[in-house]
Amino acid sequence: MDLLTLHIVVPVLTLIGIAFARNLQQTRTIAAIGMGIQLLQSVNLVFAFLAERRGGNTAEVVFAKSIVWFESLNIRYDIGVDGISVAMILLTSVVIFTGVFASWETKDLYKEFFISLILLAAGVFGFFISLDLFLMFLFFELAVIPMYLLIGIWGSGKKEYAAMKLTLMLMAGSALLVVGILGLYFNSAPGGGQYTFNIIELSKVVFPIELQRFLFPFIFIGFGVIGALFPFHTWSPDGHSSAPTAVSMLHAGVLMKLGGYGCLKVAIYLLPEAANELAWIFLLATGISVIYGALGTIAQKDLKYINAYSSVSHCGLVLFAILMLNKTASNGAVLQMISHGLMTALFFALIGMIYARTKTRIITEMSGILKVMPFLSVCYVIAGLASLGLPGLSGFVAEMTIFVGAFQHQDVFHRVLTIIAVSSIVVTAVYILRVVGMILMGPVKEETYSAFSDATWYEKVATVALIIGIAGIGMAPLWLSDMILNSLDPIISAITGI
Amino acid sequence: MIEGVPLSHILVVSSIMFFVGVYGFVTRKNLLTMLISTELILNAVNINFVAFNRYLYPDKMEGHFFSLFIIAIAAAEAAVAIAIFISLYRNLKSIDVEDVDSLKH
Amino acid sequence: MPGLEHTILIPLIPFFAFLVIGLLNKTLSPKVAGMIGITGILASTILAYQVALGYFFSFGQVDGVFQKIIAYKTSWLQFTDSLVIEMGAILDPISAMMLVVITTVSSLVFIYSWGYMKGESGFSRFYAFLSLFSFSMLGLVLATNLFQMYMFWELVGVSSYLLIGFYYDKAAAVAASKKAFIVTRFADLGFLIGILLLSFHTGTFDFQLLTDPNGPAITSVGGATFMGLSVVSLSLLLIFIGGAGKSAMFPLHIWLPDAMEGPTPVSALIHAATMVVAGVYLVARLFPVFAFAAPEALEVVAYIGAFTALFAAVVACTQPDIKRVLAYSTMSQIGYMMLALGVSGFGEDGLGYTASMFHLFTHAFFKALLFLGAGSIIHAVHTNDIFKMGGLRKFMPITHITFLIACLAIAGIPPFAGFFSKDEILAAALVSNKLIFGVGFAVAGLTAFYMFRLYFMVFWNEAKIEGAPHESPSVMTIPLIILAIGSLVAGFVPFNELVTSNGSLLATELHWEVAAPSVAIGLIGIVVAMVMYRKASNLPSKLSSSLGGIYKAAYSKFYIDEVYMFVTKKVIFNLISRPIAWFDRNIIDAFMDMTAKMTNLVSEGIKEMQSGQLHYYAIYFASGAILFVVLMLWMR
Amino acid sequence: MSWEQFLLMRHELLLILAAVVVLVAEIATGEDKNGINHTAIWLMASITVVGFLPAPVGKLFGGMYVVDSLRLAMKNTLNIGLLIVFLQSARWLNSKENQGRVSEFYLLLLASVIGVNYLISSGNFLMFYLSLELTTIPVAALAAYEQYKSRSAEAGIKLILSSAFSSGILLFGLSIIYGVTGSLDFSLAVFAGAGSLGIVGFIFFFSGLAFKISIVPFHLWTADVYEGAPTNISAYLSVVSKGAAVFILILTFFSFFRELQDVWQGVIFATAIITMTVGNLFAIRQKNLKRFLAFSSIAQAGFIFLGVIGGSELGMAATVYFVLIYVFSNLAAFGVVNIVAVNSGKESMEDYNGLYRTNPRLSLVMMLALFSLAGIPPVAGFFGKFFLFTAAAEGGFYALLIIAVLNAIISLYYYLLVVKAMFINKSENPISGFTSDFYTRLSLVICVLGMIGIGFIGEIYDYLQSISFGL
Amino acid sequence: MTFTQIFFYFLAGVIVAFSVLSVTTRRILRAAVYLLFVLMGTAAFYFMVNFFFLAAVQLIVYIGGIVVLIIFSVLLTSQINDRLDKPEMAKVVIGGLVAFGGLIISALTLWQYPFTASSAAEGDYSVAEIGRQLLNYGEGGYVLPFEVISILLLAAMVGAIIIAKRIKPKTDD
Repeated sequence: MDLLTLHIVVPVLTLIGIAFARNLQQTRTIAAIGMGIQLLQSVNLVFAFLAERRGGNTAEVVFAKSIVWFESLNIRYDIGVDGISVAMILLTSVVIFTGVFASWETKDLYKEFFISLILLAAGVFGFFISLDLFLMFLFFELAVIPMYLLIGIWGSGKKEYAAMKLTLMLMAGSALLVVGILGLYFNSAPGGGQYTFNIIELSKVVFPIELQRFLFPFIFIGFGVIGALFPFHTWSPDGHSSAPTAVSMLHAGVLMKLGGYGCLKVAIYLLPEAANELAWIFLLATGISVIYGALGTIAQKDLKYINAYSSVSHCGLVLFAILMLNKTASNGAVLQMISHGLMTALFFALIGMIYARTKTRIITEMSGILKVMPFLSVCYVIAGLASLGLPGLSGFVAEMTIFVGAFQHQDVFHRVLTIIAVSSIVVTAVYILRVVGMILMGPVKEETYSAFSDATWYEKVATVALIIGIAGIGMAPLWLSDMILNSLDPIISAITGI
Repeated sequence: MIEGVPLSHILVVSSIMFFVGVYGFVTRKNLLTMLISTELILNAVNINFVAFNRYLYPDKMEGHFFSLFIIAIAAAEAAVAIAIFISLYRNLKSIDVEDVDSLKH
Repeated sequence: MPGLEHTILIPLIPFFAFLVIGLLNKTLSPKVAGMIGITGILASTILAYQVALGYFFSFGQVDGVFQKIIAYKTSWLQFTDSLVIEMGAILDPISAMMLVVITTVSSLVFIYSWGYMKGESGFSRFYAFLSLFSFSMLGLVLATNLFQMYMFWELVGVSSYLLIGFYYDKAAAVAASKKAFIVTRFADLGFLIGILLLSFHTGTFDFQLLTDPNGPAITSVGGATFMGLSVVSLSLLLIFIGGAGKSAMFPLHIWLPDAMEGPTPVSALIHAATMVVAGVYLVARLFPVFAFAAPEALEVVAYIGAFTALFAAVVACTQPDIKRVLAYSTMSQIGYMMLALGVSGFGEDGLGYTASMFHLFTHAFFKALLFLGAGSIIHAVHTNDIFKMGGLRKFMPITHITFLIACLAIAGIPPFAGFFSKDEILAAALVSNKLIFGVGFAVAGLTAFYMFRLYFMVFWNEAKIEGAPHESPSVMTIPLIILAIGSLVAGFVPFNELVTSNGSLLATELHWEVAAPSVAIGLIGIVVAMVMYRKASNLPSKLSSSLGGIYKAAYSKFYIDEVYMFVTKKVIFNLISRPIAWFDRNIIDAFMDMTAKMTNLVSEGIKEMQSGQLHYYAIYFASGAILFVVLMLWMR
Repeated sequence: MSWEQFLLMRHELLLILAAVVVLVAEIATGEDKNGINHTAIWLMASITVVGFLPAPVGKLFGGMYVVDSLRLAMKNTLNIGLLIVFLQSARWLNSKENQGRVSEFYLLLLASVIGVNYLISSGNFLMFYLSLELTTIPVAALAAYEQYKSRSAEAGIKLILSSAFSSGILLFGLSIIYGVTGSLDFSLAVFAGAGSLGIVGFIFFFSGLAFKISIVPFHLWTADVYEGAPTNISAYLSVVSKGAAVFILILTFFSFFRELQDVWQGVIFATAIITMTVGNLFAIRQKNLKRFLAFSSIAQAGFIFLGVIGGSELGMAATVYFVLIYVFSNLAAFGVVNIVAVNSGKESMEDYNGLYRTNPRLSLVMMLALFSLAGIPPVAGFFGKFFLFTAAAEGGFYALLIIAVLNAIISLYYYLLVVKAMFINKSENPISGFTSDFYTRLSLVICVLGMIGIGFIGEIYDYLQSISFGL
Repeated sequence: MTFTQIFFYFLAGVIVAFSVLSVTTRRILRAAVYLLFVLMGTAAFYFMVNFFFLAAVQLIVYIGGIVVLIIFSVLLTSQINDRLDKPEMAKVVIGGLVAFGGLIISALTLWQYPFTASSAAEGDYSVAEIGRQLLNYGEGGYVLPFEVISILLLAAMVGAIIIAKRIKPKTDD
């Protein structure tokens, strides 16, 4: 079996294994082992990919494979990866691996929990390896739907409302995608011949501009909804705040990235002319959402809301960068996806761990956590610093690449928007420091706090793995950036080729 | 073929009958009278078939046979319908259609 | 350049020290951690001296001109084909000079802290952060390009944040650290945008290319303008905002006094000697660009510097907190340096540049000395309030003497270090701008006054401390003595030969026409202070009440903090963030919910369609069919 | 008549035979009627299997009876549906109220499904009409089967009377069509010059057929009948009866009415939209699961029209494919509702609160079924719905497509409500855990296998497309 | 005007009049009787167009079967003198409008449609021929519908019986 299909097979086997598990211990062990293997093979995939590239394979995608599925519609099991997808797969592996550890103590319906969680991850893996739009769409929906149960059953607070809202809004996004995808499909053979869903083949088709104008909003908004595109982001705060820890991690860390990935590799890649024409509208929206999300964060009191709104801001930056339609900014967008994925997963993991002890997420009700839980607090500070773009951590690399890239436009419109977006770094600092100052620092709030234990071993595994990722990218970004840059060439030439 | 009577006149008669049936169906309260209205409707259709057959396609008997079968089916339908009416009557002691509205919304 | 790659170790050694202490926090005993930190910085110091001395005296000069030498370079992140972040080490007079300053002060502070921080619960954490800071600061000065500098710029900001907030269970410290970080971050925003703008138009981040008088930044970007300013001016102004933030120039200075909440060695190292002069260093680093392509920006620098010097000096005269007085004094002195840079020209007219760097150098010694001395005092009396001190000269002789030396140095009394550098600054100002010279001159007097106000209040006056404070341990006094020696001799370093704007020798002399009046006004200041504060008297309170509003305003730091507070709390939090949060919840989100509600409402509204009445079903049926007939006939 | 000709009609003949056997079995058995269950079920199972064996195609009775690969596929699809309904009925028929009338139940359903098979094979309007009535009248009797419940009788009345009314209108349309074309044979129609009268006839004909598919505004009987009738009968109506009507609609539209394409595309466009929307809007509010499924099936009918409207080969294949998937999905849902109702007498959504904790397997099946109906991967409903969308897009009906996808979201909402009840909500007194009978379990297993398998086995769709035809 | 014409229009009048009466009278029994007249009128019309067999079937099945069935049911379920309530005004209005609208549209289109009377020779409408066609399985034969309707009638019979038959649920004792 090939390297990529294994990325789906391993989660599925893990699912089956879990189904036969007898107790929590077995369940989580199987999950951890399965996702550990997944992580290892993702790392292996990265090396294999780099080796392939070094070996002179300059194909747009490598490890490609194509199996006929619905012959009459030319739907195929078309898989293959480029640098971007490899990076995203690695991100997903890390996050799901840590997610398993972050949910180590799930008590209620634990088997179902792990099954849903890993099913979600399987959907994401599938999405990233797909080259066929139909397949991609299938995995997209597959990744979204377990969210409903995960939030609804194991969530907290307004979980039912949040779960429903999240699912419906994301599904509404995917509904728009249907229109877009079918529009592409039925115009994929202008000179006669077979229609196709294959992205690579579609990228060779020149769609008439009227069609592009029509389809671009569908695809872009369709993916944008899950990427928290303003004003379709409101599922995110409620959803994230109600979801259980691992789900927030996976959702903010990975699932939201499907949006950016899709926008870049489908909307922009296949409809470059329309992207060029319509980018300004969405730039406006995303530019706003960057600063709007950041400012909105300041007023939040719940840790998860804070992180959710900051995710709106950070993910807004992803889409913003993508819409800048140049190589540097797009590179930054992908870096930001990865960086934000790791960072926000870390945040949510930590919030979950803190919540498990303090039983509150309201920042005004906590204080002096650093004293009683130094390990978790330090991790939180690191996450915070990564979020506010401290050099040496991944956030900086991504944001700077975006800003430099975005600034390559000479006109006032792009410049002004860029400056607005750049100014979010100050606001980010404000809210991060506000939280750090309020909950970690200060005097220890209550007597009971001193009874709190610091991180357990599984919590440490989760946080340390994420921090290694954040710091690793932050300190040595070049390999990653190079890997992404090379894969951006087709997309950029599609844009500039017009 | 009836000498001197154009087809359209017959059709108008059957149309009137048909829509009178429709009217009856939507206004009559007693289930049996509703059944009577459906018989009117079916009868109107029969006239149509027969008229078309005789006036336009007299060489074959398709319309004729259609009418024949419609009559048979009307009988079957009426039998089942009346059986159900009776069953309902046993339950409700009424065959007023307006009482048959426990299932709604 | 081959043979110099080890320069990169100068920052890296503290970094490794940081990593080791940080990661093994739990397992290392505090003493071991401290030793690791100290050893690390000492190793760096030795290397730094080796490199700096080597640079100045053996390989730095080619044909009498100091070269910019890239000691090490590796590419770190590629943005576009030309815009690449490289990590490296540049050696030129100012970076070599800064290496010396930073490592010297750092190692002294590291050693001093061994005594000062003894017994603190976060002892190893403290050394970890100090090491992190040293790494960042050294990386900053060695930066070969704007972006590298920006990165380390941020890192020093964070280390400063962590150190200010060292006593994290003290609310004031937490607030101060937050403030420091956010204010500088805000300034860095300008820096970043400036970088983006400059790099876009010049196509490079590289200092060598940027500052080359024949390079792209200076020659090719004349054309583009924005609001009457050339793009270069604009971007340099933006970059200067970053520098101003870090160097606590008005109006971005508000964080510095509060930053005194950190441990005193930290104040000495970061908020006096090294980090706060980063802004000066930044302007100096880009000086050729300023001088050739953006004279307007340079003028702004001069005025901001002058104003800050005056403003801070005035405020310093009224403050009761020993460290805050020193903090305002620092601001004032950095204003001096900025002023000097602002009035400077390039090459032959580059006296201001040299003077500024010279002052930076000397200031590092005496200001570090002042802070460490203050630390020693605070260590002994456990208060920051000078009105609660007095008569300490008997109890703390070493501290007293060294502190006096530092005061004399900062007051510009010959032959102490401050005299020489201040003299050059005033001379440079006199040549170029009389107004600025006047301000500088006044500040010189004020400086002498407030420093000696402090001195007399603390060491003379009458003792208000109960019990007998004792002199600090030798691990603390030895650094004081070393710095005192530095303050004495630093003035004799021939800066005009070593650090000049174009690298070649600058002819200078002692400008007695400037020096004499400035010494005089300094002496006047001292005398006034002596009269007022040597003994307890009601003179100061009389004076302050006669000055009325001005005194009150100065005492309240001219209400700048309040303005900021108003803007952040009232405007941003209450008028922007909250409304946004509200808007998001009640407008955008509500709209999404509204669609759901509307759907439900419609659903409820049409339920009578399913009335349960067979009659109506048939009516719907028949009318539907007829409607379609009509529709289709009509559409034909 | 030769052997081959019998072979052509094997579906119908075997079903008639089965009906006879059931009648004989009734006479042969004594008090315990459980044997009839076994007989009927295994007979039906064999017939279903035999239906899949390769067989000749052709026409009989001067074109009144047509059989080809596509029609065979349609018949097999619906026969599977009937088999599943049989499997799900056994437990219910064993209850003491129904013990006395077991064979009649099977007989009537068999009669109805004979009608279904003839309907699909009908080659002219006379056969069409007769088999349409044959599918409906026995079911109307069955709807009123539970004569001790007034709601059952009410369902029967609503079904038989509206059905009579609708077939009256359909016949009026047919008579006009006969008048303007001169033929009742599907293959001989000449619509050219039929003009406005042709349209009148067509619309009347369409509304009669739309009644069976539950197309708004001809759908109003649906929910009441589904709610009042025995669950199996509702299941049968919603799947087999509706499927048959869809099939014959698409067959006639694509052949006999192809010259009226403009007209029927307009009508389908409008009805598809209002059907989806109204079905969904009503479904949102429902508390009774049978009623809920009724409105859901109305909405599904609207989706089905997406496949019809393009008039293409792809559309026809997608429609048949969707109905095939729909058989499994909807019957799985009805199966769960049925077995729960039989065991606990509860069929409202609130009763399902916390069902997962007491009956996890049933809940999982229900969830899969609902996901399949909602079009969520990996279950087959996703593929079915996507291909319907594909068919609409192929014809360029993007406006319809957009409305359809928005409706899909609404439908997802209410399907999730049930999932929520079962998995998320907690209940004070949940339905206690029970063991289903063998046949029900078998039926649910078949449904689940179908729901999962059909999507992934691409050859099924490819085969359907290969035997489909467009305009 | 020929006699046939006069007879036809008289017939038409009778049919229409009794149709209307049958759906408006407030006595159920009368409604059934009026229906009887309508059906008889229709049968007469079948006679006029020479469809004797059909007319006979109409008389036997419809009048002899269905109407009798209805009348029995009426007697079973209501009192002879019962008068139906007046229908609701709303239904009368809406129903009337719908029916009238439908009538106008279909009658107009029917009226306007240029039917061309066939000049083809009349077929053989004899009972023998009808019987032959009913049992013919080739082109133009109706044996298949004949069989289908037999199943239908069987099913209807069974269905009617199981519903109308009063069953006693088995009691466990």
